[in-house]
Amino acid sequence: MAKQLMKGNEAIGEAAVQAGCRYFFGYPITPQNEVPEYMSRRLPEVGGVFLQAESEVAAINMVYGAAGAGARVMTSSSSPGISLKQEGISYIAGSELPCVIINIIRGGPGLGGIQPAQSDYFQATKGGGHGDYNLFVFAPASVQEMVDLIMESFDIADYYRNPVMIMGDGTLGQMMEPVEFKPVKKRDLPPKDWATTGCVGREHNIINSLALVAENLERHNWKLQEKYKQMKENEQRWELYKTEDAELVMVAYGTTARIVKSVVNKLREQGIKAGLLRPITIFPYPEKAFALLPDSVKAFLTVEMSAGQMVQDVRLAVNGKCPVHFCGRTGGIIPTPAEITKVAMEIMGGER
Amino acid sequence: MAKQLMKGNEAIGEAAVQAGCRYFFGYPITPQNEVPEYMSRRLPEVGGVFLQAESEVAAINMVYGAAGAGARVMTSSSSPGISLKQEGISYIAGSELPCVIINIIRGGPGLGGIQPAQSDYFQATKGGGHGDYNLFVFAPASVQEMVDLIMESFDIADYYRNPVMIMGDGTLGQMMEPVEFKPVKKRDLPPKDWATTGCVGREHNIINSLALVAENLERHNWKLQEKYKQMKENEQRWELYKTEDAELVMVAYGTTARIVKSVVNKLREQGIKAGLLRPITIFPYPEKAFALLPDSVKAFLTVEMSAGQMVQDVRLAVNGKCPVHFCGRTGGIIPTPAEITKVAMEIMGGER
Amino acid sequence: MPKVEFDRERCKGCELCVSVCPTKIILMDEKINKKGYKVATVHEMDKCIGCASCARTCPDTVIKVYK
Amino acid sequence: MPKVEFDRERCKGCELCVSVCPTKIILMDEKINKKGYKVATVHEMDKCIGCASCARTCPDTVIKVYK
Amino acid sequence: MAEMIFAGFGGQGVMSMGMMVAYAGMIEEKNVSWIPSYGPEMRGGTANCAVVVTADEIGSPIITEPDVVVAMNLPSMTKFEPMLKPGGMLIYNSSLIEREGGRDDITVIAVPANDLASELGNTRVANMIVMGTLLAKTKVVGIDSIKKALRQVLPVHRHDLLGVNEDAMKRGAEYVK
Amino acid sequence: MAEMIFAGFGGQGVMSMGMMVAYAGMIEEKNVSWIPSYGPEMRGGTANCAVVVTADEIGSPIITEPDVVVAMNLPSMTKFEPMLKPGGMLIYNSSLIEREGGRDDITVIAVPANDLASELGNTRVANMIVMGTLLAKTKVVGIDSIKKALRQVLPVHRHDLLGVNEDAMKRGAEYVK
Amino acid sequence: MQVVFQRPSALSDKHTHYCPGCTHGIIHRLVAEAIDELDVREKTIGVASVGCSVLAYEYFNCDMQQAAHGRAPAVATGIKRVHPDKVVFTYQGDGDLASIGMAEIVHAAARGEKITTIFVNNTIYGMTGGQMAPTSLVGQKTTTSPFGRKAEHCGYPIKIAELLSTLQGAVSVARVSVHDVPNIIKAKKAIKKAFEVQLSGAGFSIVEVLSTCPTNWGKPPLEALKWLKENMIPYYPLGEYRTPEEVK
Amino acid sequence: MQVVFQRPSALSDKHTHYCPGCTHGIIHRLVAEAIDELDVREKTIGVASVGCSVLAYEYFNCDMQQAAHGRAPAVATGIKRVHPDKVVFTYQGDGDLASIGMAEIVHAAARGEKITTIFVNNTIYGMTGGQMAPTSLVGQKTTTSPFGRKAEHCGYPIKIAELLSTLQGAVSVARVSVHDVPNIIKAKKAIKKAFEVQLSGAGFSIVEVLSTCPTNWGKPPLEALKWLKENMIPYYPLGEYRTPEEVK
Ligand SMILES: Cc1ncc(C[n+]2csc(CCOP(=O)(O)OP(=O)(O)O)c2C)c(N)n1
Ligand SMILES: Cc1ncc(C[n+]2csc(CCOP(=O)(O)OP(=O)(O)O)c2C)c(N)n1
Ligand code: SF4
Ligand code: SF4
Ligand code: SF4
Ligand code: SF4
Ligand code: SF4
Ligand code: SF4
Ligand SMILES: [Mg+2]
Ligand SMILES: [Mg+2]
Repeated sequence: MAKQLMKGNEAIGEAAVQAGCRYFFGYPITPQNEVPEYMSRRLPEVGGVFLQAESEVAAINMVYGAAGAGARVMTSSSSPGISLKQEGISYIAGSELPCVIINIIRGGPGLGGIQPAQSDYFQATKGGGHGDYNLFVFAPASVQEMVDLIMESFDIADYYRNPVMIMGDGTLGQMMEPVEFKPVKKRDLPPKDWATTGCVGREHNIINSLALVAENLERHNWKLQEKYKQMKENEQRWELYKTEDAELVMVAYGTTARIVKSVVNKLREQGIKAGLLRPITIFPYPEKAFALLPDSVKAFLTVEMSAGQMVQDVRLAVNGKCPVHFCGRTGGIIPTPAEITKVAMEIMGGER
Repeated sequence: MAKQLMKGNEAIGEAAVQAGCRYFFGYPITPQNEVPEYMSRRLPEVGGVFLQAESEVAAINMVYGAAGAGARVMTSSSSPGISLKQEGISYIAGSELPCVIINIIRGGPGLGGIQPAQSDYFQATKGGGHGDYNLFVFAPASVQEMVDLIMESFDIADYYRNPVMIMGDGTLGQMMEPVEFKPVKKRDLPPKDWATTGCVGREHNIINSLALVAENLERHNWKLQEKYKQMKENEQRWELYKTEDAELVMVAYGTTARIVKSVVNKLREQGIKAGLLRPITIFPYPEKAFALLPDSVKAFLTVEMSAGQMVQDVRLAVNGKCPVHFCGRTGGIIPTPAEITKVAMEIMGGER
Repeated sequence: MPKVEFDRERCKGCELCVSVCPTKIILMDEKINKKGYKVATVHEMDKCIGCASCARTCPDTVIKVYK
Repeated sequence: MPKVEFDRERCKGCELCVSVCPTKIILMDEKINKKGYKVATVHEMDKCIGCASCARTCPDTVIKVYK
Repeated sequence: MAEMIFAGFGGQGVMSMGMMVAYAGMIEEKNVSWIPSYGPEMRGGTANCAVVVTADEIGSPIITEPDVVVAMNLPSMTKFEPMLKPGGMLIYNSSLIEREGGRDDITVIAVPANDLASELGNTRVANMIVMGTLLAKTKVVGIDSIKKALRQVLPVHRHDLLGVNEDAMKRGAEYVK
Repeated sequence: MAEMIFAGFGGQGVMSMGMMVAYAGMIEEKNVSWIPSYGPEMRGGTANCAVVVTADEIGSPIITEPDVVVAMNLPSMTKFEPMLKPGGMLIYNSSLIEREGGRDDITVIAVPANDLASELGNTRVANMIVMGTLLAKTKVVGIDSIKKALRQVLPVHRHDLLGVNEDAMKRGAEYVK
Repeated sequence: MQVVFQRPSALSDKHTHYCPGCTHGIIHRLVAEAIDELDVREKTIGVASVGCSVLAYEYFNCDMQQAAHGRAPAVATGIKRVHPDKVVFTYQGDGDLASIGMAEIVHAAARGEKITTIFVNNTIYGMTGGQMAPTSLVGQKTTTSPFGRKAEHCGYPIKIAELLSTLQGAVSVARVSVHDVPNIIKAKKAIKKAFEVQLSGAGFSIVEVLSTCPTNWGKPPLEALKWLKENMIPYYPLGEYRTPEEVK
Repeated sequence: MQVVFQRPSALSDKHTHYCPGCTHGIIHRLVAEAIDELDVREKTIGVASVGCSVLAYEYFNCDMQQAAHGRAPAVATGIKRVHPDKVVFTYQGDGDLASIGMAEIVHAAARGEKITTIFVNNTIYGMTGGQMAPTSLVGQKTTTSPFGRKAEHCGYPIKIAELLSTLQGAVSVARVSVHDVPNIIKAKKAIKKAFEVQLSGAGFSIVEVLSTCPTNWGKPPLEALKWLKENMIPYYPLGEYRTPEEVK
């Protein structure tokens, strides 16, 4: 298929439809409104259902119901709305239901603002809801990558029976870039024989996260943990850019990573051997990538549109081997190449 | 005042009342129901108001309103209910409103179970809601300590204009122990001249977390971060137990810490130099305590009623200096002294 | 002849069936079941008219009615 | 004599006031204000009857009425 | 130091039994803790609580190897007898439990609590019968402290029941003399 | 590589101007990106978008030092002129902006867009006037590509407007010849 | 000899965890009977809510989902939109439906969602130990209204059937009781009819069933039935509030 | 010469961010006039909701709190319980109140919370760019009902005044419009009365105000007023639905 110029949010919708998503439940919130709007036009065309829920809480619980009924289903929101969905997300994870959740992050906390941010990293990766669970979380850096990852996400969700979150930011959602919808390699998926589809000729199926006997709940939890372990083993993804001889490795994801890429080139022009480690999955966190870095690395610099969240995962991965620095902007401000370059130069030049 | 035998949940209520809390908005959920029940009897006696909200979402927003109106106010819930409050908590933190939030944790994820757990650690300390914010989080280990910390919490909340969370687990909420209500040292508190009390003879006050201009929202965020930095500098609390010559430092908080304390003694009987580092604040995390540990320390063992959450903060604090091990039970199971002892022996005996 | 059958171990001794039996033939047995409840039982089965009032009222589907 | 005063910079050129003026004396000025809107204005002020219909309808409290 | 578990059907008064022991311990200025199981057995089913009474600081209030188990019904005995510390004591309600086999490294005491209570004309005091037995056999707390505790636990308008309760304890103690 | 910012009042058509340039770039098989500001200025106020068109891979789609700024009103010029790369180009709508002072290390082009549009009898094509100027002065994309882009951006039932739009571009180009 | 009454096949043979004499058990059976009579067990998907009936997923012998507290109507909506040809019902308590779940039930009704709701109103939070519900009667003592519910402090009990009847999409709304055999029979009819309405595709149907909570009311089961009859029915009048004819 | 009409003192002199001709501005002024006339500005605490009126906290010149989307009634409840002697109001849109905030408004009304709600019904989500609201009319095109709202798919628009009127605690319920001068005058009276009801301590009061959204309806301001009059009023009849007398 030819390339199309598409808004990130609309590309999300189209990618989902092409991946077989036929149900969308959502609630408007800036800066992701084009996702539900696109779905409201597009899903009827393919015999699917778009329903605007009365709230984010209702939306995520509709997703629970539809996913439990065996459908490919998606919801989308932005920061405050994702916070409201936390109970439902914990239920979906606990009941092992596959679905795709989009968070087009805006500045927080509270009502905050509507400019792009990455300050929901902790919420997405450490579990904003209660209990021990994890989402599978992708953090694309371009509209094209977002499309590719979403098309894969539905398979991943079904494969692991786990919710997949796509973490974008306002910029990714609002920007237009040319995109192509290429079919993705399909995984071997188990049949959804657990879904509530009517118990014709079989025992009744139950979708549930309750286990009143602690021993049973623990068993269930270890099973979930085992699944997360498998994800860590098999699904870590990242991009390494000019790290072969790097002395300073910058770590950044999403929109920020694109800015950092320009910074890497700028720094190299100035004789500083900089490289970029760009996590594509943020859960599972690409720890393996750190093991691939050369011995030349003297320091890390994490750049985020937050007050410092992913930097903790970088520190955990580096485990004290080098200093890990941080440079972040918050509240909807996108860090400029100039300021990042300055911080990087200070690190490489001075004692800092 | 003489000691009284009191259930943890009721002691929470009484401590709050004695600390000047006059408003409580909550919604029933096991295992914390005795908190609202106690408040419904007790608050009218002191001219306060108990109101059962229609939901946890409503409850936290009533807390927002009351806190914004200048009152000392508390809410209480357990894991799924706390998840529902995440948007509201982010608003409260963003609007810098003082209040006290109790989470008597039960097993998750989803509906999970009603047995004690510590699996909401990430949610409490890394921000379960959206945006960059932090709660001040206490993790008491006994009913008496819970009472003492709650009495202080209202002052801390007012001092920093920040929500304070008390993280307990089902055991702490349900158990009875003798308690004494001792007046706490009062802090010098600024007047609440920002509260919405009617604008007689002054400009109108506004309680708000919105800042549409990104520059303003960022400024606000750095201000919040500065506050969290101050908490880190001034408020870290912990208990060290037999760590002076310890080779194995076990790290545990809350109910688990009490079990680990017995384990320390058991291990010492068997010739293993074990000690306990018990965080009392989990945000700010007591990193300073790690600096106080002797050089004799060869390994850490984190024990939690979770699949491994605080262990990340331990790793961050240790920063690669020694191995950090983990031993956890989930879903409502309380780890037994015997199994912890076994893990500890393995660590100290073998290559593990 | 109508007849009722009680599944002893399901019974929780609530006595609702007792109250609705038009012939007043349901009694509570003094011996408790495994759950610890006294259970409902009928001694004069021949008086049963098979009206199923007891079964309709029983919250625990203890009672099966034959006619 | 009744009179109305327009706060030019508040006006958004919505023309609601124009539609309600019983004497039809409100017109839209071709010159835009700083916000980029054409603004409402009255030329034949002597025809104003001070009814305040315009002010009551104006969503932007642009208009002050004297009598 | 005494670590005790009280268990039985909901309604048999095991929770208040444990609570009274904890109160009494506090009256004797010991350190005490009481933890209910508030498990899935909430509706009907069984209930139990864990009580620690000790002169020392209480480490873990959670009991994994009790010194004493009081079992008021069969499921409770089945569940908790195996946990008893070697040399520990099992007191069971022989009115409802037929004991066959079981451990031999513990002291086992049978009390027909319901029968003795019926004899006293009040089946609801079966728990206080067992309380009497417990106090007679273990001395974790003194009988006077329990009597004081009773006065605190019972609301004032129920103090007319103090007598029957004390009688029941006496009967439970006598039975094992 | 061209990094451009288009800015003006909401309603002046700056967003679609940027979008058309991006489309045209794509038609020319260049890499392109378009980012709207979707800021607090949503209701009324000003709007702007950032467009990158380049033969190379796009690093950061966020523009901090534009090569070209198109300013349709005063607030836009005030905001974006200072960001221009030294040697960059400012095209401004002189019908609405009275420029006094400003940078001298940039190329400055004044187009009385509203006036020229009025002359053409359609004030709504002021943006296409400026588009003509832009294409004449920078060649970021070819005029033919823009014409194709127009056909894609405008819904079919609006294709009757193609003519006026093309005329407007011509006028804008001529004006600065 | 023939069996004239036995457990319906849509009810599993699991022993329920309900307290002795709790009418949740009766209502379960009535729902199962309706499913049996309409012969839709194999195409029914039920949604259990959070409340004493949380384990309903084990008791109903059809496909089941367990929903978060108050969200059963949203979950049911998700299911029904995926399987418009299936029968979808929710089983919810008064805390679940009338308190935390108010938005979800109103919107499911307003949307005319083609699902059936069994609403068990026992004027209290049974599961969590007897706290006040939005349906608790004025004066009723609960663990969070220890001095009796005061209207001045927390308003008047909400009449769900009446409230939902203002919505055009709620095509079938009835209130019934299970305090005696004749009413049990009527309740069964109403429940069956609600399912029939769903099968007809007309819209949302709900049956509010007045129920007891002997445990938290502190009353023996029989007295509880009496209390229901004497106190609840006068405030919550029984009857059909909306029927499909009416809306056509 | 005397000033006979000017900006009320309860309105700050900030320029609003509303679109040209949006009637939010009129409604703001009416609320401020009522506050002025009752002379309660210094004892009034307003709650701004999330919607186009989110910045109301800058426009009303009294103490203000900004509430999370839909939760204004809960926030107002928190305030009122702390300051029972103050005047507390919420200002909410139809997405805010009738969609996400349904539970909070119903419960505030049911509790008879002594607050006043100004409910601005413009049948659309203005702030977020024109999505369907629960109050969007059947057939109405919005960005999420691009082919027009279909009742079969998402039900019938919710009539909030009628719905809340079933609650005993909602002592004063009215629906008004601001599409012409006579109606603006009536709307003002209703708003003032709602505040008076609050001052009397009788219970919850709400005024539903039919309002326009020229931008998202895609209509010039004047046409928008006409559309309101011709399409909204027939479905949303104006009038007093409950008055304090009635409830006594
Ligand atoms: C989000 C959330 N809040 C609260 C609870 C606790 N909870 C469980 S059941 C229940 C109330 C149930 O009452 P009702 O719906 O009336 O059902 P009943 O038990 O009376 O049948 C509550 C509040 C929960 N599980 N989840
Ligand atoms: C939790 C949450 N969900 C969604 C939003 C996005 N949002 C902002 S305003 C709005 C709708 C406003 O519509 P309405 O209440 O009708 O007000 P109007 O703008 O029409 O005046 C929405 C959905 C939000 N800010 N927070
Ligand atoms: S069937 Fe009728 S007569 Fe027979 S036992 Fe039951 S209620 Fe009594
Ligand atoms: S109604 Fe059922 S459970 Fe109750 S006593 Fe009778 S048989 Fe037993
Ligand atoms: S006051 Fe009346 S007459 Fe005068 S301008 Fe206004 S509307 Fe026209
Ligand atoms: S109504 Fe007000 S804003 Fe609109 S044109 Fe008239 S003066 Fe200007
Ligand atoms: S607590 Fe009440 S509602 Fe729940 S099972 Fe027991 S009697 Fe029934
Ligand atoms: S979007 Fe609509 S409601 Fe919002 S300010 Fe503009 S016209 Fe008014
Ligand atoms: Mg109930
Ligand atoms: Mg609206």
